[in-house]
Order: sequence, then C-alpha cells, then structure tokens
Amino acid sequence: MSEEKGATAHTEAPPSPKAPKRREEREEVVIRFAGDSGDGMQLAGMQFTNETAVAGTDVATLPDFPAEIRAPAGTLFGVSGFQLNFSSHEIFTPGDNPDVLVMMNPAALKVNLKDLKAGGIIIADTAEFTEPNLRKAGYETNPLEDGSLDKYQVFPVDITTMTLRAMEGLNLSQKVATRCKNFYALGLTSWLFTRPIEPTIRWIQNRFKKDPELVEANLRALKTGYFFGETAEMFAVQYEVKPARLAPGKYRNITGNTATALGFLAAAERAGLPLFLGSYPITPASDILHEMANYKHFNVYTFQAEDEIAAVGAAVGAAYGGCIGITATSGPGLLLKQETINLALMTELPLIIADIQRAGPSTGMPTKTEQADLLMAIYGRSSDSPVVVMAPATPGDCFYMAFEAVRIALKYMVPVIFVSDTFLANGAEPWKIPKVSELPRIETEFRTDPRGFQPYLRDPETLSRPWVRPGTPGLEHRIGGLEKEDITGNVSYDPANHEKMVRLRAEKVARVAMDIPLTEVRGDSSGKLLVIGWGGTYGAILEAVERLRAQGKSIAHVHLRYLSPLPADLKNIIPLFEKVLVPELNMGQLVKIIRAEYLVDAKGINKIQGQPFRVSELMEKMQEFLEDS
Amino acid sequence: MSEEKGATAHTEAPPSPKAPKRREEREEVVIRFAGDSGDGMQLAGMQFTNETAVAGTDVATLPDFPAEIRAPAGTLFGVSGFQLNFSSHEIFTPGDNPDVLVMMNPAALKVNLKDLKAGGIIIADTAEFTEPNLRKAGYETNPLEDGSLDKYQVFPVDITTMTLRAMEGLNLSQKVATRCKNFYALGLTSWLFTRPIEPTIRWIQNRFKKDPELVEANLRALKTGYFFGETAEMFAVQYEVKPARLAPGKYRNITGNTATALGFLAAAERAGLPLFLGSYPITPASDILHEMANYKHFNVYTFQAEDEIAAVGAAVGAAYGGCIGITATSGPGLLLKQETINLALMTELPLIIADIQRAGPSTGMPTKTEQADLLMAIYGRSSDSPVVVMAPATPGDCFYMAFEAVRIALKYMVPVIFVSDTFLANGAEPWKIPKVSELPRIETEFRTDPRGFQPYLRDPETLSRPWVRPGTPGLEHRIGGLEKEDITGNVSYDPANHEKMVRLRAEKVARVAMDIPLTEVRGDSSGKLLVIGWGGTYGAILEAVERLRAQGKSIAHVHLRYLSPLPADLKNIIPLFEKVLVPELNMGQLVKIIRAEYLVDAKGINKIQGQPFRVSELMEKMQEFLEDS
Amino acid sequence: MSEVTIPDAKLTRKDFTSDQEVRWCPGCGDYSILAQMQKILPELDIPRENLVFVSGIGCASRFPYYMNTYGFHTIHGRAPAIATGLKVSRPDLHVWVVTGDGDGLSIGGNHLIHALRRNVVIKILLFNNRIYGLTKGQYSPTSELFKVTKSTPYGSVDYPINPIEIALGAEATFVARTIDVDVKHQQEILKRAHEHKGSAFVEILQNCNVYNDLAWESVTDRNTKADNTLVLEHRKPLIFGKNRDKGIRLRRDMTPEVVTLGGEIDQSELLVHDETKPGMGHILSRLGAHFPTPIGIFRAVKRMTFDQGTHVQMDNAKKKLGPGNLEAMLNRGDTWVVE
Amino acid sequence: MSEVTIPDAKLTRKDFTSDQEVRWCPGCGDYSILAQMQKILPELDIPRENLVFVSGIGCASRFPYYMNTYGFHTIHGRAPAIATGLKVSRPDLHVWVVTGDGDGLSIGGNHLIHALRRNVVIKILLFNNRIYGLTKGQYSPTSELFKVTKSTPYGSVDYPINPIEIALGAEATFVARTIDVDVKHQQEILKRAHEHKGSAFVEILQNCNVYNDLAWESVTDRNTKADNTLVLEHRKPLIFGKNRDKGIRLRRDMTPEVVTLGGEIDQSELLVHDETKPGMGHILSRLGAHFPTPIGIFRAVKRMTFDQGTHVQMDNAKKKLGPGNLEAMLNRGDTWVVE
Ligand SMILES: Cc1ncc(C[n+]2csc(CCOP(=O)(O)OP(=O)(O)O)c2C)c(N)n1
Ligand SMILES: Cc1ncc(C[n+]2csc(CCOP(=O)(O)OP(=O)(O)O)c2C)c(N)n1
Ligand code: SF4
Ligand code: SF4
Ligand SMILES: [Mg+2]
Ligand SMILES: [Mg+2]
Repeated sequence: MSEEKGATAHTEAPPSPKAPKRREEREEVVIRFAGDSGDGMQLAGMQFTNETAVAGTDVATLPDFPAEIRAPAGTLFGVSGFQLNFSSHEIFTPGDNPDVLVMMNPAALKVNLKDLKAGGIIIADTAEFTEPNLRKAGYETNPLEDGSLDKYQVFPVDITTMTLRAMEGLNLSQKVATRCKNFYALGLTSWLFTRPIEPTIRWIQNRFKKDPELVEANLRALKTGYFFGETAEMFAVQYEVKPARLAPGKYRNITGNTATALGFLAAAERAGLPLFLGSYPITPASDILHEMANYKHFNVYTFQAEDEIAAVGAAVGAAYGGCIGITATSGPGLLLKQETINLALMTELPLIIADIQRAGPSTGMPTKTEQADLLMAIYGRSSDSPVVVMAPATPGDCFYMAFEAVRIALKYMVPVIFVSDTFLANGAEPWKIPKVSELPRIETEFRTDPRGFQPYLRDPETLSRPWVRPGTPGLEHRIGGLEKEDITGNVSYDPANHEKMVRLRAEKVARVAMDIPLTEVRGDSSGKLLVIGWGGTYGAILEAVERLRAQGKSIAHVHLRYLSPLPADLKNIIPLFEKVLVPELNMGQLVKIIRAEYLVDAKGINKIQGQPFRVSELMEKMQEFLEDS
Repeated sequence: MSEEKGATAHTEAPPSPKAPKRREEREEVVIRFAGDSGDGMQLAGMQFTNETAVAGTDVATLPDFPAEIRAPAGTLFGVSGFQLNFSSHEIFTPGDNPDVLVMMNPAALKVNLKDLKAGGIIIADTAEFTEPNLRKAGYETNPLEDGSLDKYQVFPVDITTMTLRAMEGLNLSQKVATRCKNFYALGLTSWLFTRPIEPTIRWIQNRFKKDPELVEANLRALKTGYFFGETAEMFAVQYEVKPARLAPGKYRNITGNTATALGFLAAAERAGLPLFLGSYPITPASDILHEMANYKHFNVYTFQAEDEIAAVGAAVGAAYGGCIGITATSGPGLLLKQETINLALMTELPLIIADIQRAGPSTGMPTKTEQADLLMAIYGRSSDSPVVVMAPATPGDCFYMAFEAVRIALKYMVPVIFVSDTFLANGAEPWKIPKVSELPRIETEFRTDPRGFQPYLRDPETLSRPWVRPGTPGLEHRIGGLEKEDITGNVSYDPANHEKMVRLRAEKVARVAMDIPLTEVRGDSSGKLLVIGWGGTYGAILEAVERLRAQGKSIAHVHLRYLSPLPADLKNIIPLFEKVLVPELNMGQLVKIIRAEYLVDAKGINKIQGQPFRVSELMEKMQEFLEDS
Repeated sequence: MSEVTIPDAKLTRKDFTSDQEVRWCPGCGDYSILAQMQKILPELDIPRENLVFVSGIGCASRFPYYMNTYGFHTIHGRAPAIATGLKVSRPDLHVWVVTGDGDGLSIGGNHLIHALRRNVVIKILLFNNRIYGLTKGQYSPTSELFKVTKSTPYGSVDYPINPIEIALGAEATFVARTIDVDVKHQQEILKRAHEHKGSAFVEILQNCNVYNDLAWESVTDRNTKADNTLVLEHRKPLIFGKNRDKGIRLRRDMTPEVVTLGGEIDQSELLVHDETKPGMGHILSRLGAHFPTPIGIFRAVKRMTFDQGTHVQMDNAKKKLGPGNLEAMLNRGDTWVVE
Repeated sequence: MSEVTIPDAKLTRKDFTSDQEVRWCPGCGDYSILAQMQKILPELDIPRENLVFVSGIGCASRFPYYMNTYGFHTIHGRAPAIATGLKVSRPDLHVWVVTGDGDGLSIGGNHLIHALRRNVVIKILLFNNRIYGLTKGQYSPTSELFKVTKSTPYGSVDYPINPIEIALGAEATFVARTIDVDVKHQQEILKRAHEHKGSAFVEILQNCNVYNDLAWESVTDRNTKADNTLVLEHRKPLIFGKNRDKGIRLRRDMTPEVVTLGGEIDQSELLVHDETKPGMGHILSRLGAHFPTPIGIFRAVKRMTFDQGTHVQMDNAKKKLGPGNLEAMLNRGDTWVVE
C-alpha cells in the first residue's frame, strides 16, 4: 500500500494489555468485517491483518468489495467485506467460513450471515439497526432482537454512538466523526483477539500527519473500542492466537500487487537498468501504478497513458531505448494491448505485461476474482505469436514471479505476460523479506561493438537478438513489425524466411522451458490422482489435497507457475497418475492445454462466481472424482 | 470487383478466330502473369480468368502481390504475380507449377522461373530486358539470349514497343500509352489459349466509359496482342482447353471477398433487415467495404470508421438498433475489436465479424495468406467468452458461409466470427449463381409485446434473448457490459448468477452444433488416415487426398466449416480412423483443438510461408505419414 | 422509419425514473444532472421509447441505468462510436451520449473528435469532474497541472486538455458548458443541445465529492460564483460580476482583457458574444486564469449532418437504381450457362 | 545519460541515406520530404546515432527504413505513444515521428493529441496526402467532403479534419505547415521544428500521385501557387500574391478578409502574424475557401515539457530521499522477526 510509505521502524514486541478476563486460546480464527462501502471496512481489515501479522501469526486475506465507490448507505449491493484468516500454524487460504462477523449494518448481516460457522460470534453496530436500514436490507424484524440469531454469540454494541461520544471536544463535523467508527470496530476486535494496536496507531499517525485533529479522532476511536472490550461486561472471554512457527527471518505483510511492484523494482535494480511502467488505470491493476509512482528515486518512470494501447506502446518505446518496459492492466485492457505485444514479439524487444485478471467477460464484475484470461494470454494475438506466460501462486510469490518475468524478458528478448488475479492482488500474507544480496543478478549487456553487428543475429543458446540502445555509434539500424529477414533484420517477404522466423520465435519461447525450476510434486510422486493448478488457487488446492492425503487418499498436487512454455518435466509426471484433475476459476482453460499437450483425459473443477475456491468444495469434488473410478 | 459494376449482360458464345495454326488440346493449363507492381498484372490475370470462365472451363486463381503500391520498376521485391489454373475438368487449386510464364521484365522472370514446369512456355517482353533491368534483377547476361532457357519454349516479344506503336494517332502521353501493355500481353495470351476476348472488351468499355481515349487505347493494345499471335510466325501452335462439365446452371466468376459481401447482402435481404457494415480499411479485407459501399440502394449502410474499434462499435450500435451489424477486418484489426465483441456477447446482440487472415504476426506480410488467427478468434477475448467461429472453404463458399454467419448470429443473438483468408479473398472461381428463391428465409422477430417482457428471458430452444428495437413502446430497458441478472437483465454481482450466466452463454454457443449440417467425409468412411482441414486449404487437401485415394491409399478428408462449436458428429468420425492429420497454414492451431477435444494423437502438416499448400507437398507429407506406421 | 406519434398524456419526471437504485456516492454531482435531465425530458414531447442513452464506463456512465428510457452502458471510451452506428441507422431515435473526462477525453478522445467532426446527430454530455472516479481517484486529462492523485503522488506534469478547445478544434457544430448545480442554466443548455440539428457537445462541470471535492468551487460557491462565471448569451455583450459591472473587451492585438464598466468604459466597447462566429469560441475557451469561467453556448452553427448525408445518398441511389434487386446483383457481370 | 560528443568530420547527406531501396511509387511526394530531411540533418550537428525516426503504418511510415539513423517502424497510429516512452526515458535522443493523415488523424488521433498536449519533446511530421495510400485509395479524415474513393463510390459525407486546428485544439506548442515540393520552406520548417523546445507538429502537404494526384495543385502549381499560398512570417504582416499586393485584414467583427494593397489600403492595416499569440493560429487555420492556404509556423510558444517535468521530479525525489535503496524499500512498513 502506497499509504504506508515512510513508516520503516521495526516493530517492538506486542503490548500485553492487562487481562482480567478469561483468555482462551484458538489455533485459527476467521473474521469477516462488513459494512457499507463508505464504512472503511477494507481499511479495518487490512489493519487487523497487519496487527496479527506483526504479532507473528500466519494470515491470509480476502477483500471483497462492490464496484460502486460508495454505494448508497444500507443497500445490499453496497456491502463491502474483508475476510481474514489468522493462525498459529501455516495457513494457505482466507478460510471457508468465518468464526466472527463484525457487522456495521443490517445489510452486511443479511449478506454475510449464511457463511458464519455454527456458534460463531457476531459483533453488530446496533445504531445502524434502524427501521429504514432493516427495511433496505429486507428484514421485517430486527434480527438482533427477534431471536433469529440465537444459535450464535451476538454482541450488540452501539458503535456509532460510542464513536461519536469519543470525539467530544474535537472540532469535527458529525460526518467526519462518524467515519471513525471503523477504527472503533477495529479496536474492539483487536482487543477481543488480543492483537497489538500499535501498528495501527503508527499507521494513523503517519496517514493523517498533515491533520492532527484526524490523528486524534481516529486514535480515540481505536482506543475507545479497544478499552470497551476490556471494560464492558459483555465480553467475558478474550481469545488468543499464538504466533505461527514460520520459517525464521524478517517478515512483513504484503499484498500481491505490492509484491508485484516490488518484484519489478527488485529486478530492475538487480539488472542495473531504469524501469518504465506505462499503465492506464483499471481495477484491480491500478495499485501497481500507484505503488510504483512512489519509486521515482529509483530510476523508475511511471506514465499514466491516455489508454491501454498508449501505455504498452510507451513501454515498448522505453524498452527500445534500453529500459525495462512494463505495462500493467486487467483483461479488458490486455486485449487492447495485443497488437503492441505482437510488435514487441516481432521486433524481439523485452516487454513485461502484467494482467491482473478480474471476473468477466466485458466489464463483468470488475472487483471480483477469476482466472479466465489464460487462453487469451497464450493465444489472443493475430497469427502465430508465442510469448512467455507465467502466473504467481500467492501474494508473496508475486514478488518472485515478477522478478522472474523481467529476467526472462531480458534474457530472451521476448514479451512475458505475468498473469495474476484479483484475489492475489488484493489479498495479503506475511512475507519473508528477501535479502537483496540473495536475489540473483540479472545480467544484460547492450551491444556496442559495430564489428560484425547484425540486428537479428542470435545468441546461439537463448536465440535472443542483440539489444542495442539508440545512441550507440555505428549500430544504426531499423526495426519494425513487417517480417524480418533472418540475421540482417531487413524487411523480407521471402516465403522460406517467414517460416524460419516464425519457427525461430517459437523456438526461443520453447527454450525458456529449459531455464525454469523443476516441477514440484506435493504428495506422492505417483498414484491415483494428480491435481494440477495454476495461479491464485494455490492455497485452496494445496490445503484440500493435504487434507485428503491426511485421510489416506492417493493424491498429489502440482502447481504450475509457468504456463507457456509448460515445464519440460511435466510430461514425465503426468503419466505417473491414473487421473488428472484441473481446478480453475473459469470454464476450463488450462485443462484444454493439458489435454492437447499430453493427451490425458484431464477433467476440470470449475467455479465461475467471482469468488475463490473454498477448501471444502474442492475436497468434495476431488473426493467424488477419486471415488468415481 | 466493384469495378465491374454495371456490366450485367449475358455473354454470347465465345468467338472462333480464324485458325490457320495448329490447334492442340490441353486438359489443364496453369499460367502465371508477372511484372512490376505498376504493370497491371493483377488486372490481366483477372481478365484472363474471366475470359476462360466465360468460355466454360473451371478455373482457380492465386494473385500474389507485394505490399508496396508501385515499388520501383524492375526490382525483385516489386514483382507482382497472378497465377491461374483452368481446365476442362473440375479443379480445386490454382496449380502447383505453371505451364506458362508471361513475364513483363527480368525481375519477374528471375522470381518465377524456378516454378515453371519442365518444357514450359515463357512469353517475355524483350523491351524490358535492358542492361539496367537485368542488373536490378541480378542477371549477368540476358537469359533470353544466353541459352540458359533452352529447356523451355521461349517466345520473346517486344510487347512495349508494339503496344506503343498501336497507340499512334491517339493523344496519350508515353507513360499512359505504356501502361496499356498488360492488355497487349493479355490479348496475346488469350489468342494462344483461344480464350474469347469479348468479356475483356466489355470490361474496358465499361471501366473507362468516361474517357473514350482510354477505351480506344486499351482495346487497341488488347487486339494488337491478340492478332499478333494470329499472324506472327513465332507461334505455330494454338492451345485449346475445352469447357468443363460443371454442374448445370448459370455461372459467374467470383472472388472470396465479393462472395462474402454478396452473402451478407443476401442474408440481409432474406431476413428483410437493413445491414450496417462498419469497417476500417485493412488488407485483405478492404474490398468487402469497397464492394458493399455500392449496395446503397439495398438498405445497406457502410461506414468507414476512424479505427477498428469504432468500426465494430458502430456495428454493435446498429445491431442494437435492429440492423444486421457487421464488421470486416484482418488479424491486426480483430484483436482491437475483441473488447467490443465481448460487449456484444454480454449484451447478447447479434454481430458478425469477418476476419480475412493475412500472414503475421504484427504487420507481418500483409498481402500474403495464412490461417493463423483461429485460436485468437476462438480464445482471444478476456474471460470465458465463447462465440461462434466458422470458415469458408472456397471463394464461392464464402457466399454461403457469410449467409450462414448472419443466420446464426440473428437466431442465437450471438457474435459470429467468419474467418476467411487472403487466398480465398483474392482468389476466384466459377460460381454457380443461386436463385434467390432457393435461399432460405431468415426469420427474425423483434419483440414488441410488453406483456411479460424481460430483457434476458430466453427462448427455450436457442437460449437467445429477445431482440428489441429501441423505439418500441413499453419495452424500455437498459443493457450493458456489467454482468446481468438472469431474466431481468439487471446488473448483478451475485456469485451464483455469474456462474449461471457464463454457462448459459456457453450453452447457447454449444447448441449451434445441433443446427449445422452433418459432417461430410470424402473418401472411405473409415480407414487408416483421416485428414482434417479448415478454410482455404480445402482445394489443395481435397486434391491431394483424391490423388492418393486413386493410388489405393486408405485416406479420407473432412473439411470443417464450423470451428466453434465443432460439429457434434465429429466425435463419431474420428475414432473410425487410425490416424489423424491436420494440414494448416500455421504452426498448428486446429490440431490443438482436435487433440484437446478428442484426445487423439493428431499431427499437423504446417506451412508458414504466406503461400497456399501445393498439392504435391501435401501428398508427400501424407504419404510419409501413411508409411510411418 | 417515421416519427412515432406523440402519446396523449403528458409525461412527467417520474416517467423517466427507472426502477434501479441509484448507485452514486451520496453528494455526487451526478445526481443533479440526472435530475435535470429527468426534468426537461417531459417538456420535449418525445415519446419515451424514442430516447436512448448510450454511455461508456465510469461513474458518469452509470447514467443510463437510472433513466426509464432505452439505455446502453457500453465499454470504456467507445460510446460515441456505438451511438454513431445506432443513430445513423435509426434516424427516428434521439440519442444521448453520457461520458466522463476520462472516458471521453482519455481513452475515448478520438471517437469523440470524429463523431463531432462528422456531425452525427448525437448529444454528448461530458461530466467533467477532473478525476477518474470509478477507478478511485487517478488524475484525468482535465486535471490541473501538478495535481496530486493516487497515480501522481508527486503531482502530474502534463497540461490538461480543455474540452471546449478540443471540441472546437474538431469543428463541432454545438459546443457548450454548464455546471451540475446550476439547475436552471443546465436545463436550458440541455434543451438547446436537444434542439440543435447536429452533434452537440456539452461539458458539465461536475463535483466528485469523494476524490476531487470542490474542484469547481470557484464557480459554484455562492460567494464567489458571480465574479467567477461568465454567462454567455448570444448577441449580448460579455458582462459578469455580482454587480454586473465587469466586462470583457478585446485589445487591439486581439487579446482579451477584463474591464470594469462605468466611468470611462461602457458596454458598447465590450466583446459581443456570437455563437455562430468562427473565432469566438476559441477566444472564450482560452480566456485563461485571470478571467471568469464562461458557461453557456460557445458555438452553435448549422451544417449538413452525417446522418443526412448518409440517407440522402441512400435515397438517391434507390431513386437512380431502383430498390436493390438481389437477383440482379448476384447475376452482375459476365455470366454463362452450363447446360 | 549525457550528450555524446560531436564527431569531428562533418556529416553529409549521404551519411543519412540507408542501404535500403526506397519503395515508394515513382513520383510520390514522399521522396522530396526524405531528401529535405537528409539534407538538413548534417547541418544540425547531431551525431547520427542520436537520431531516431519512429513511424506508424502507411506509405509515409516507411520513412525510417531509408534513414541511416536508428529507426522504428511500429504499428498503425501508435507512433506518438511509442515515441513518448522512448523520449521520456532517453532525453539524450532526438526523436522524430513520421505519420500520415490516416495513421496520425484517423486511428492515431488520440495519441497525437495527447502527445501534443503533454508537450513531449518529439517532432511529429504528418504527411498529408488526403488519402490512404498504402491500403490503395480509401478516403482519409482530411479528404475533402464528397470525395469519391474506393470506399466512398458515392462520395464521402463527413467534414474533414483540419490537422492544424486539431493540433491547436490540443494546445500544441509548435504548429506548422509546409509543402513537399517547396524545398526551401520545408527545410526551414524542419529546422525550426528541431530547434523548438517541446512537441512540434508539422503538417506536410504531400502528393500521392497514384491515388490522389494533384490534391494540392493549387499551392504547388507554378502558375497559381503565389496567389494561393500565404507564407507566415513572425511579426510580419500577412501579405501574399504573385505581386505581393494582397493582404489579410481583420474586420471589426473579428472575421478576416482579403484586401488588395495600394490605393486606400496600406500594410499597416493588415493582420500581423505572431507565432506566440493565442488566437492567431486559430484565425489562420480557419481562413476557409476564399483565402490562400497559409504555410509556415502558426504557433510557437514555450512551456514546460513533459520530459522536463518528469526528470525534475525524479531528480528532486533522489535529492530528497537519496538514491533508491532496495533493501529499505523491501523492508518498508511494519516488519517482525521470526527466530
Ligand atoms: C478498457 C478499460 N480500461 C480501463 C477501465 C477502467 N476504468 C473504468 S472507468 C475509468 C475512468 C473513469 O473516469 P471518468 O471517465 O472521468 O468517469 P468518472 O468515474 O470520473 O465519472 C477507467 C480508467 C475500463 N473499464 N476499461
Ligand atoms: C490496425 C491496423 N489497421 C489497419 C491497417 C491498414 N492500414 C495500413 S496503412 C493505413 C492507412 C494509410 O494511410 P495514411 O496514414 O494516410 O498513410 P499513406 O499511406 O497515405 O502515407 C491503413 C488503414 C493496419 N496496418 N493496421
Ligand atoms: S466517486 Fe466521485 S464521481 Fe464517482 S459516484 Fe462517487 S462522488 Fe460521484
Ligand atoms: S500510393 Fe501514393 S503515397 Fe503511397 S507511395 Fe504511392 S504515390 Fe506515394
Ligand atoms: Mg471523471
Ligand atoms: Mg495518407
């Protein structure tokens, strides 16, 4: 989050509030915050995530908000939610069903109640459970009072009024004062789960540093909520989740988009080259632009172009000039860029395209997740135009795959499409911060020697052509989108040359398969069922497979991070299993490729709801499939 | 050709010139005209095609010209060629190797000689075999004189001088007078093969009707050439190709692009709806726009938009208004249209997109043929976005498939991509003109009844939603690219609804498979090798397969005209053969789909040279494959 | 396609309100624009079904959902192209385009220009809030120089586009500006846009209270408004100010200046606005920082429309060639018969 | 990135001629433009390797292949965007964009406008032949109304774009027009474009002898040229005509008129051209049918460039924050240690 800039201090140990109440230990808790889109639930969720991460638990998040900026208050479609799962063991998903709902109004309750675990906790802002709000949410009677929630633990708290009361003496409008209630809710929830509020305090101080009144207001709200938990009789138990035994190291919390931006930055630094990001805002990719716009003191150019075509065009122009040229977008933007990607492919310039997938087609459901751009990334250009396609598996992995995308683009002088998704982009997890010195160097050399220079004379190993910065004396030459003669790069309509060049471009991409890690099989190395996934479904698939393995099922998991070319060893792995299953958040895209490539009767598990897989639904489908034999 | 407009008279019997020379009958002749891009070789070829078609032979053509408009005279890259194959039996391809070369300069000879059959005829314009021209073409000595052509029958004719001489008395600049030499060459060639020149005479009279001087000039050139053949001693033999026994009926000559335009027109007429073509010029699709711009007296709107996106956008706007909305483009334009195609898909409006493929990627080789947009047409849009994809097999078939594209788009309220290619677009064949009354009616109904109206309430059979023209009282409603609620069409982010709608859109396309003809297997209905082709390779594959069958090989041919969805019966046909081979002018696209769909180890024959398959090379590969078992 | 007869009962504002919940932020300037549109439409005596609102993507572009007319919420930047296809083929419809400063001038700038220069009879309303609302606050092509936004934390470094300038540069036949909260003025301009026989371009200064609050404060604040707004009136001198004592005069070197009326200077020296005069719009659109913001109609001229041109050609072709005969068309050119 | 030192030996025209055969039609106006460019470059004292020609697609866009400099023949309409990325990140290069009326004003209109309003230091040459050459003769956005072409057999029905108007509408800082065959004038304008510190837009009237021959005859024909061309000169009165006896005067109502000098009217009454005056370009660009065609520089003003803005920000950030420290950036925000 760009908003976090500046706060670099290392966090002290979490505070230990006086604890007169009973403490109960929990291994794993799933909380969902929800309210109006203007209620600041995303922020509350992110701050809680930060608190618990700093407290050392593992954590995974699922922000889920509407496309409307601030939909009219109290409506069902305007509900914005943020779910997070934190645990004292390693976790991989934001959890299927929440243990706790923090609900700012009736609409939020209406939308979210169905997911709450039996016996779960509901914290609700009673001030919002008014007649009109209940009606808007479709309640005939007040669920907090009509007994319909009896099977849950309900904590009705007048959050709004108490927040406003805490503001007394400050010179704030009622509107602004009311806006602080998300911090009240956060404070209360932090207390209930013994999370340290110091990170949030620091965040507030930094975020509003230009307006001390707002710092004070938000701090008061936060602390009032926190102490309300401490003092109110309502809460007899305080829950604790112990730190997880993560691998030793220094950690921070990171979202996929931030990790992506940092991955690109790190690659540029390790390559010693300036970076140029051309982008046009689009949900959920915009945050990459926002983040990188803060990297000006690195040699990072960010350019908000007039559209997606200009954005990628500028990136190609910069790549031609010797920068690392990057563009970031989502599906409806990627298709506009395909012609320019083909230009980069033809002129064999390095180019990195980040596609943060969202639910479609067309405008679709812009704030929801989906994995349905894979075939477009691989095949969606005119003519035979192979590029490298890769996909990160977790928010933190976005860093490494972004880095890798740059490495490959530069080494092979080729466009690389990095396919992330909304779930990864906005989701967060604790991330072990790598040491810069441990990151590989990316070796690139610009051609400067005029002797024997030919624009399309290739490196025998990578098949890449030389990268020449304009400005280099003696190497003046012309490139373009017309077919090029092998070696000289002159325009050529020679039939045989065209075939040769099409095959060379394909071969160059194919060779990348030799330059990527071996495929990791989690589970038995052979057996009944192989589950092949890709992208942001990693955690859910992993967990489903692990649980089934724990039940003694013969099942294994391969998660592809390289989709084009596919890893060379995959062809050896697949035959070792009787069946292959490919879960995807789409109608079945990777499964088509697997079938075509390996002639195996792979089947899909497909969900197209703008929502990630739940572990339980995956397990169910996998089990069905295992039994079906 | 739009240039032919107006000439509607039926042709009389071919003239029979006095024939003091020996006449030899040939069954099949392949002629290639070639010269500078300014020499009018395309026109000469087209006119010859017309003459021989009118004379009743079968004919197939292969125009092959550079991207340069009028490349500097005498250069190798500026050579423009036109090959045609005419025969007294049914033929399917423009022929592998020419029997006759009509060469307007040394560069043309240099480029084309390698293809000439042993003992073939060369007619060459000696006036152009000058020192500088020879040098430009890379000849050290004059091939017409140095004996290097001894194994051919060479007819050196001073075409330029004789053309100029024929112009005497006319008030023409030397430049304009020289330009008539293509008609001289045509006249001479027409004589040599006893083709009637009346169609060309009529064409000249009509084309230049505003300039009687030019009519006279071109007629003189044509006739002078013709009579030179008759009188010159050089030519001892005149060849004759008898009419072919084509199916009875009335015929005309037609190129794929003209047939496409007429197919769209016919569909609009049979649907009783206005037609709106939004297009942006691009080779080789522009001729569809040119042709349809002449259809104003039908209810045909043509709109040359500012770019491809606006072109398809306007077509979607027109479709929304109740027109048949069409756009025509080539690969680099199709990718720009994909976002708008997805809008049509989401709003479930009928839309027809013609993609006339050319060799790529990027600007590639814009005037050359290729079949490499198939995967882009099927998969090149963001998210899961199935549309109907179909491809004509011959120039004349373009008419029927264009008609069919409209029928399906209207019936299913779906975008249909019609994938043609340069070879089909510019190639010509005799075409049996259908009777309008024999063309099916396309039934469409606009919804007008407000009772029970819901914008997304579907026809139970086709799953199409109602088509409502704005202006219809009581049916006011809103559509758009955001996900729509089933039935009501309201904006919906409901997860289950999204899945339902994605599946409904897919199912709608899938149902088209039930509404298309059964797949025709040419050859044995089961056996060793099934060859599956698609698009403009039809003729070459057919001929190769037929010839191998004649040699007793167990081989059959299926040519797919529907690519998405695939014909339902294909799954029953494929298992009846031991092996499957898929020849394509690309790196292997349909073959991927066949493999994924039917899990058969289909292999490809792939050529990526901007040129159609030769029958011989297909036979060779097929044979290898047959033996390989 | 003939005009549908006008229904008997007069329509009211409510007839133009759809059943969809409005999803803009509370306080957004878009609400007022929606209200004005719903208010003037009943006065225009157009059957509701003959109205179509076409929009792109952005907060502004949600507009069609809330109108109980035909509506098409399309894709980002392309509404003018889609509206062109609709209007050209359906002259009986009244087609309005709703767009934003990002939708219409960033990604969609080219379509806007081309629709205007063609003079397609569509009415384009550009809601200018000088920000990208829907994508949560990036700068737009109309944002002022050095604007700090999410995507420009150090401030933007590109000069903004002046929408009026661009429309004039495309030689649009109707170019106007109004303000979201200036209810009366807006209604008048919308009506004039409707009446204009050709493309109409209307920039509506609109407040985005969430991401760019008070962007137009100088012309909307009660206290400063009169001094900062110049209301253009055809054939009237350019006078403004709370006391209507200020005016705009053209110096001898053609540059404009603000003068105070009374004393030595009287009205007759002032520049007189003329919607039809070629140079006028340009002078007004470029007044610059030390001048009031002009609102009203910068330019309104008559010219053949693209729609007319298209239909006249089609009609002439039909007259000349007769209605299309498919049989004849299929048989065009040289034909021969195989028995 | 520092300027490369200037080589010792003076370059000549031949040094700028590449080894590629020129592939335009014999007689095409593009040849002359190529020649003028190759002629002026040696005079500019720029090392050849620091020159880059970026083009789109079209006949005009073949230009880079023939220049012995760096060259990038890109895709249709997108050259300004690609050039922007190159120039912003490589201030040491001199970047020229070559485009056509279709490439630059049809598909690429938006990129053109945005590059100009940003004032990126690229020099855009638009070869205006009022036709699509490469695709064999369709009308273009600059083709005159009712133009009969392959795609408009009944004549076009859309008003042409005036490239100068559009560039001025985008508030380009340098806007000029010249003619393919007016060798001297063209050289002068190209040099001025080079010298201008900001975006330069130059429309070059170019003859396509194959598809639109003589489109500019009135200003190129020896006999009519002088009477039909108005050569703009900074701070000089607008005089033209074979006998230099005609001038342009502004009427009281701000509309221009042609007057004949001598007799009652003398030079002092004429409009004096001023490249820097805001309204000037607009009046000249819109003179219309009964006036001569102005050539020369319509507007040349100074303004911060996008490139400057970008680099100053980056430098300031480096000064303020120090050069980027990746380790620190990775460790930004709250962190904790797992032992
Ligand atoms: C092809 C594409 N690119 C980007 C987007 C993301 N997007 C949606 S609206 C918008 C800009 C909105 O700004 P504006 O037009 O000013 O409308 P406002 O929200 O301010 O009313 C953008 C960039 C998109 N939907 N589609
Ligand atoms: C995306 C795309 N659309 C269309 C084309 C086809 N095309 C190539 S050049 C051109 C127009 C050329 O006109 P202009 O820019 O005026 O250049 P000229 O040839 O006249 O110099 C067109 C439409 C293309 N190459 N790419
Ligand atoms: S974000 Fe701004 S423009 Fe969009 S609805 Fe909210 S206030 Fe209106
Ligand atoms: S077609 Fe026209 S513009 Fe193109 S090269 Fe030929 S003469 Fe020049
Ligand atoms: Mg906006
Ligand atoms: Mg042109």
